[in-house]
Amino acid sequence: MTDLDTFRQETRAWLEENCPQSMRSPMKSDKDVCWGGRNFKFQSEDQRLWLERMADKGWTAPDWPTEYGGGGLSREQHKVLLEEMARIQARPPLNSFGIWMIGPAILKFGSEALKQQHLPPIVRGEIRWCQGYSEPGAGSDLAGLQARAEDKGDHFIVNGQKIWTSYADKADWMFALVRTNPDVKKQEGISLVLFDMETPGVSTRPIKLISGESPFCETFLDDVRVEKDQVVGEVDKGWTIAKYLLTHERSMIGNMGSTAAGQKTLAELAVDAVGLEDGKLADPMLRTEIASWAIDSIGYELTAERAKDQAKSGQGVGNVSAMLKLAGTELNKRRYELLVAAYGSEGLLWEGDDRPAGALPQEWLRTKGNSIEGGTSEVQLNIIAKNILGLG
Amino acid sequence: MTDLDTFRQETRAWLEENCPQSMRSPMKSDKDVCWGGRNFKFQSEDQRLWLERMADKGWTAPDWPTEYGGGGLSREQHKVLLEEMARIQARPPLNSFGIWMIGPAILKFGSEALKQQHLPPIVRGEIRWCQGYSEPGAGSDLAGLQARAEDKGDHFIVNGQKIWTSYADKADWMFALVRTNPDVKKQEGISLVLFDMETPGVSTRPIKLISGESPFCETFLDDVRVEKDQVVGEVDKGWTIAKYLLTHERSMIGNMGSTAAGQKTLAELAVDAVGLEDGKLADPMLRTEIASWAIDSIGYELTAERAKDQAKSGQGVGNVSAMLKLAGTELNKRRYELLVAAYGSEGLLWEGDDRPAGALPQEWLRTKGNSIEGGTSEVQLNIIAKNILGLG
Amino acid sequence: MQKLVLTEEQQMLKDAAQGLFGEQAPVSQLRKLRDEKDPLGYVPEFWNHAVELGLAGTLVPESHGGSEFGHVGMGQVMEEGGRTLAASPLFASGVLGACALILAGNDSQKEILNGIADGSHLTALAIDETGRHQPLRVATKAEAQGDGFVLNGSKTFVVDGHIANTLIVSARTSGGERDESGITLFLVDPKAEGVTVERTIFPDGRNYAKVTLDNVAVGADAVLGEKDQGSAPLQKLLDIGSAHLAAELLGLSSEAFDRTVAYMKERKQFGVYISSFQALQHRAAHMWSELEQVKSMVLKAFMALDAGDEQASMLASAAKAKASQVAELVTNEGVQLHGGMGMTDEYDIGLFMKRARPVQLLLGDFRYHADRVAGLKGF
Amino acid sequence: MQKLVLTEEQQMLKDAAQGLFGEQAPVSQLRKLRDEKDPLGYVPEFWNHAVELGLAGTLVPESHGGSEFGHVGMGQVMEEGGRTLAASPLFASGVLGACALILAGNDSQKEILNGIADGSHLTALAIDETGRHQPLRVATKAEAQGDGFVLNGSKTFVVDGHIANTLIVSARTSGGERDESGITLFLVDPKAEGVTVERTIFPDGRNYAKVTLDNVAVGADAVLGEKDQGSAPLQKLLDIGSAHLAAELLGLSSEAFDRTVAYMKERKQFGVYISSFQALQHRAAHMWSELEQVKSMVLKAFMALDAGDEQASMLASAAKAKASQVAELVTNEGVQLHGGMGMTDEYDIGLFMKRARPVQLLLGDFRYHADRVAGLKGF
Repeated sequence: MTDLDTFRQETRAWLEENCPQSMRSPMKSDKDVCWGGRNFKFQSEDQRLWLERMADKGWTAPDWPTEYGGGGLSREQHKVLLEEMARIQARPPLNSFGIWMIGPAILKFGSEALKQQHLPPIVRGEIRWCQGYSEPGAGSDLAGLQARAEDKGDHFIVNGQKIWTSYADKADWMFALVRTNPDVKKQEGISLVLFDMETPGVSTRPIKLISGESPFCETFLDDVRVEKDQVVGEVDKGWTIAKYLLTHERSMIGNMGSTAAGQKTLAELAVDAVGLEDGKLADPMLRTEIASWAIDSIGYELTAERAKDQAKSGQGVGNVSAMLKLAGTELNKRRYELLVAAYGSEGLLWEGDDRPAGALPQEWLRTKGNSIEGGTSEVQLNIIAKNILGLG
Repeated sequence: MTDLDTFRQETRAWLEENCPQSMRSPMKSDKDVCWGGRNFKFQSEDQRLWLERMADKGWTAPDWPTEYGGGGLSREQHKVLLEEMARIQARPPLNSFGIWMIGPAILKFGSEALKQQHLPPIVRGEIRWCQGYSEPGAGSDLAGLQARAEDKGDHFIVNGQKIWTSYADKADWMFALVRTNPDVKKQEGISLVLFDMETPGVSTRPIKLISGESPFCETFLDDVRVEKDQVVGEVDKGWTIAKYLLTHERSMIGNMGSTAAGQKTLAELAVDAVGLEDGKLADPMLRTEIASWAIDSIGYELTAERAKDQAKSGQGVGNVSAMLKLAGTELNKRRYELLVAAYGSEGLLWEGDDRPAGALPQEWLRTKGNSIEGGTSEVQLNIIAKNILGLG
Repeated sequence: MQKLVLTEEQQMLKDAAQGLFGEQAPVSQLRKLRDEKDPLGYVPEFWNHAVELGLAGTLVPESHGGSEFGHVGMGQVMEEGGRTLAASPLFASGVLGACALILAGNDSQKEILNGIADGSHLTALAIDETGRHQPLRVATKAEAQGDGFVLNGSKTFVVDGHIANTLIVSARTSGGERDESGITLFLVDPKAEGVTVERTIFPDGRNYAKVTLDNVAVGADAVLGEKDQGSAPLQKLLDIGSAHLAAELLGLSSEAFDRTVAYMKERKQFGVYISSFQALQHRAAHMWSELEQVKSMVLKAFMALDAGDEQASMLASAAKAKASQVAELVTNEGVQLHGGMGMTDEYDIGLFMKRARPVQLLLGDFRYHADRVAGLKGF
Repeated sequence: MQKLVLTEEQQMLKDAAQGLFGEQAPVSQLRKLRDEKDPLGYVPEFWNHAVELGLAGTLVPESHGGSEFGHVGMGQVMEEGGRTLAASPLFASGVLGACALILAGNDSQKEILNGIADGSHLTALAIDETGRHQPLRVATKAEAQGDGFVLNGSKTFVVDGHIANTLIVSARTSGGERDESGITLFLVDPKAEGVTVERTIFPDGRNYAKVTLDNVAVGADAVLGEKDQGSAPLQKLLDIGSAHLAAELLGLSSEAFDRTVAYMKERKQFGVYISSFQALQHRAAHMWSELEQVKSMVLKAFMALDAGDEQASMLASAAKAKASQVAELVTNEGVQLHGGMGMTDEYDIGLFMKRARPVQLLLGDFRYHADRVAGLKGF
């Protein structure tokens, strides 16, 4: 028996013993998600237990080093863990921008002190993070950001405004891009800083979206004190880290092109809504469009897979995250337009518990942001044209 | 009876008497077109007679003033003439870039002497003209043309190269844009000049197209002498006339979006090729695309009609020729792609007399030029964005 | 052939409508109705102004108090209403109700037209039974009982159903579920026993209802037109409705486009106005070109309807198809080109998208009408 | 699951093929064959080189002189051949002929594989009878006569038909014109009495033939596979063929795209390189993105075919559909972005468009395969 087989056996046994039964089914709604943080209200004791047990093993961040509370797993072991969790339909113990975004950045660019300070609470789900990148005046032109950090010796005083901060009203700490030097080329005077949302001068206001939901906030920074030891990497060199994080974010959003396991495919939903005639979707025009979508969707999923496989094989395909973000989000938008077409007016019912298509109208509207957030489709096309094709 | 009714009666009677029977059927191929000119070989005595009789009445250019050989007809009379000709399926007596292009420009911008010299031979089909605009280095950037006209006192000496001159190898005279002043803004040093193709130093070379045909030529101008009295309008002011002519040309090419009277529609041809099942085109996917095309085609034809009606009503819609050129040519390209799809391999047969789709492969390839000649689709989009929408 | 331009009178009506909607029913009015979940779903003061201007009776014969001004005229009103997303009973009563009665009503039924023209009587057309428009798919049954009928079934997506004084209901008096013949139109009082009207909420904040008919007894005089022969007038009515919805889509698309172009000229990125980006310019130019096609098609459809042209059905379907397609394009591009701002409820651009989809779906989307155009053209 | 990357051996074969096509069969070779109306339609010296390199036997079992290297490997060769528009019997014999015999041949018939592998025996698949690919639409009849059959009918769009030593013909031995069962595959000697093979000229300058069968007598040993049961192996063969044509389309599209991008970087207009125009940049970026999807789909289809995956048919159809769609996009954009130069025969870019359409149509275009994907996915 190989080491990996042993690891699988042990993991299976541990999960069997430690994953509460109620955590072994797909999440039913956003409410079932565990985000952790100071003010988080657990839905159930099981949810709390499951987080605690996984965090104790470092398996909320399975591939982080054990010295910072992570699981210290190899790539292969990590895969085994995910497979074994999927086997029993175990829910993710923790959703966290700390684990997805700022953690990896601190690991790669942060000082030892920052790692010691921030990584363990992230792993344990004690501190919930939010991202302060975009500003009202700087959307696609992220490097044009204006939030100003004035050097006051041992600290900065930050003034400015951030927008599109996911759940800023619920987060404990923010990682934010600020301008520490206004006198150089715009990319060269940016720093990535960390601060507690309870710092005086930080306030947030939720933004209501066209879908009616408010997952994002505006955040106002008025004379906010940020200690100098809370700069990730070097002062003025934050743009490199920002680009690293953006690529990361792109891949996450780009994943939207995929139909998640267990989710019904567009075609299946359309068959539910429209029905079959002689084995074919009853509306031939809609069938044409859905077939075309299905083909593109196969292409997208295989390309995402190929990109991963190529990266693993060391055959770098370069800047593919831009392409996957572009293709995935456009595909997701088409998917929802086609769903609206398939369900017709029944798919537009805005309220009510027994809607045939559930929250489709809200979801449909939400997808419109996919090609804007994390770099617009236009920005991705620019990146492909310039960085990959050398057009300019 | 109104004057117009009288005119109609007289016209009908005259046509009845003077239009040879063999000229009263649709043209079967390009060979039936009468282009006139010094070296033109009439297909038949009827063809010659028909041109001569129409030219005698000035009806080859019905709305030109009689003093230059034109018909002197009012807009309403002109329409009646066309209707009466259509009634008996009379063929156009003359196809002529002289009548379509340079004639109107001379009428609008030329000196009295130029009108006297050039318009009557155009009306009579004695002189065939070609257009010298584009150059190998200046495609969309027409104003960037390099053909140089050096001032030699009473004449210019022209050196340069023209491309995409339709039938230059068969034409008698050329109207060409040349640079008379290289030291000013590029649009301000251009003149429109006329010269005989038999002038020493003029030579032509047909360009073979992807369709295998050669309707265009390259024209080489080596020390070609052009008299100063052969400048249309003022020296260095040719760009205004060029723009006038381009708008004119755009409208002509844009017309391609229409299905000519008597021509089978795309849908009818597709039904011929693919067949019906339960009254619907047998391939539902193709049917979807053809329905979409048919709808766009209705939109295009109605928009062309509306633009004309608005112009007549004095409700100018401005720069619509760019939009019609864009929409019409893109529609024509789609039409031919769909025809190829409908006929399948039988539609790609390159040679032979009994091809089910005739010269479809050549026609299909020829349409690819529609969105390039007379200003590319990209140029039309630029024009709409800048001139109509004020984007810049 | 009639020229594809507005007459002076039509242009005057368009200008008047533009003034009315701009002043009395701006986009902020719809927003308020939506936010407050206004039970009526429109502002009576505005409706009174519209009625005073004669808009409700634009299609109603002069003998019944209307101006009989024709579809081209009414279409201008619909288009201008689309520009401000104005909520009112104009379409349900002034277009569908008026034309249903004109097409199929007997003299006594036509008395309702007077109420439509003076704004006091509201109607609603209850035909769809599933989420997708299929006017021949009628499962609602009307069984003979005595001199009259008993109706059973349910209808959905009934525009202004919950405020209507009269429901116009399609029901099957014979034939199978998708047969063309056997459909009969009925005038039903929503207050009659067995009728339930439930308002449903849609993304556009406008009025649609579910109507349930549970053993609803109606008299013989409730039949609108001939028994079993309702399909023909209904189809004509749907042609008319489709053309007017196309006009509304044209108006809302044009406004969404204008706002987007204006935004491009004021929004800076990378130190320049985004209107200077050629890729965006070309997309805007394409949209403008598409809108021009819609404009021509909508106008022609109305002229054909007014002239009783045999091509009217085909032209109405073509106009609705194209208007739907272009509305989807323009509202999607509108949000995208507004960037993050486009995603906020604060900006109006999203409201145009949320209005566009229901109108696209109402009386058949692009696919429905493209299929119909193909059918009418014999392929 | 197998990784979506080439093995070292597959990459080596790809590199070797690239070298061979680049040196021995550049685009100028196809141009020459076309201009001279070469009766053979390919250059024997080049074919000999390809055979020496083992390309003809890539799919042939080792026992018959091939390398049995699989579809992924052969697909790399097809893709590289697409880049230079190389004309050769590789597809008709090395792919279709070889796989038809492997799938359905008896031991004696499989002897032909040796000739395929050593390049001496050429085959052609004669199945289509109309301009559009409908493999079940078989009107050609094979009637029993003695021990054998008599064939009557005609076939069109037969790749390399006029140079084949053996024709593989589908004919109906029972059932109606579109029935799935009742189709039988036959090996027919083109020199047999009653067989007429007429070469037809296509825009791509490649070899297609019309084949007429007029009372052609064949023996029982001419049946390839089981009588009446030809559909199943034929469909498998068509899956394989479709995947390889998708690879060729990928190659030609990639090359057309590369040439277009290169042209954008060298062509100046308005004093700047046209590569600086954002509208063109975005179109190029979109095409690149589309080509990446095609690349993944083609590779996956081959892997599925090699693995005998049950999804192989669906993946092959999806790949052919997408590759066809993208080839149409890229070749059209290629000509457009070359401007007037793109319209001249002198420039190569037009040749890619002229090759693309026949390959798109061959064994079914986008519509055919999109319909099939939908069918296989149950909608």
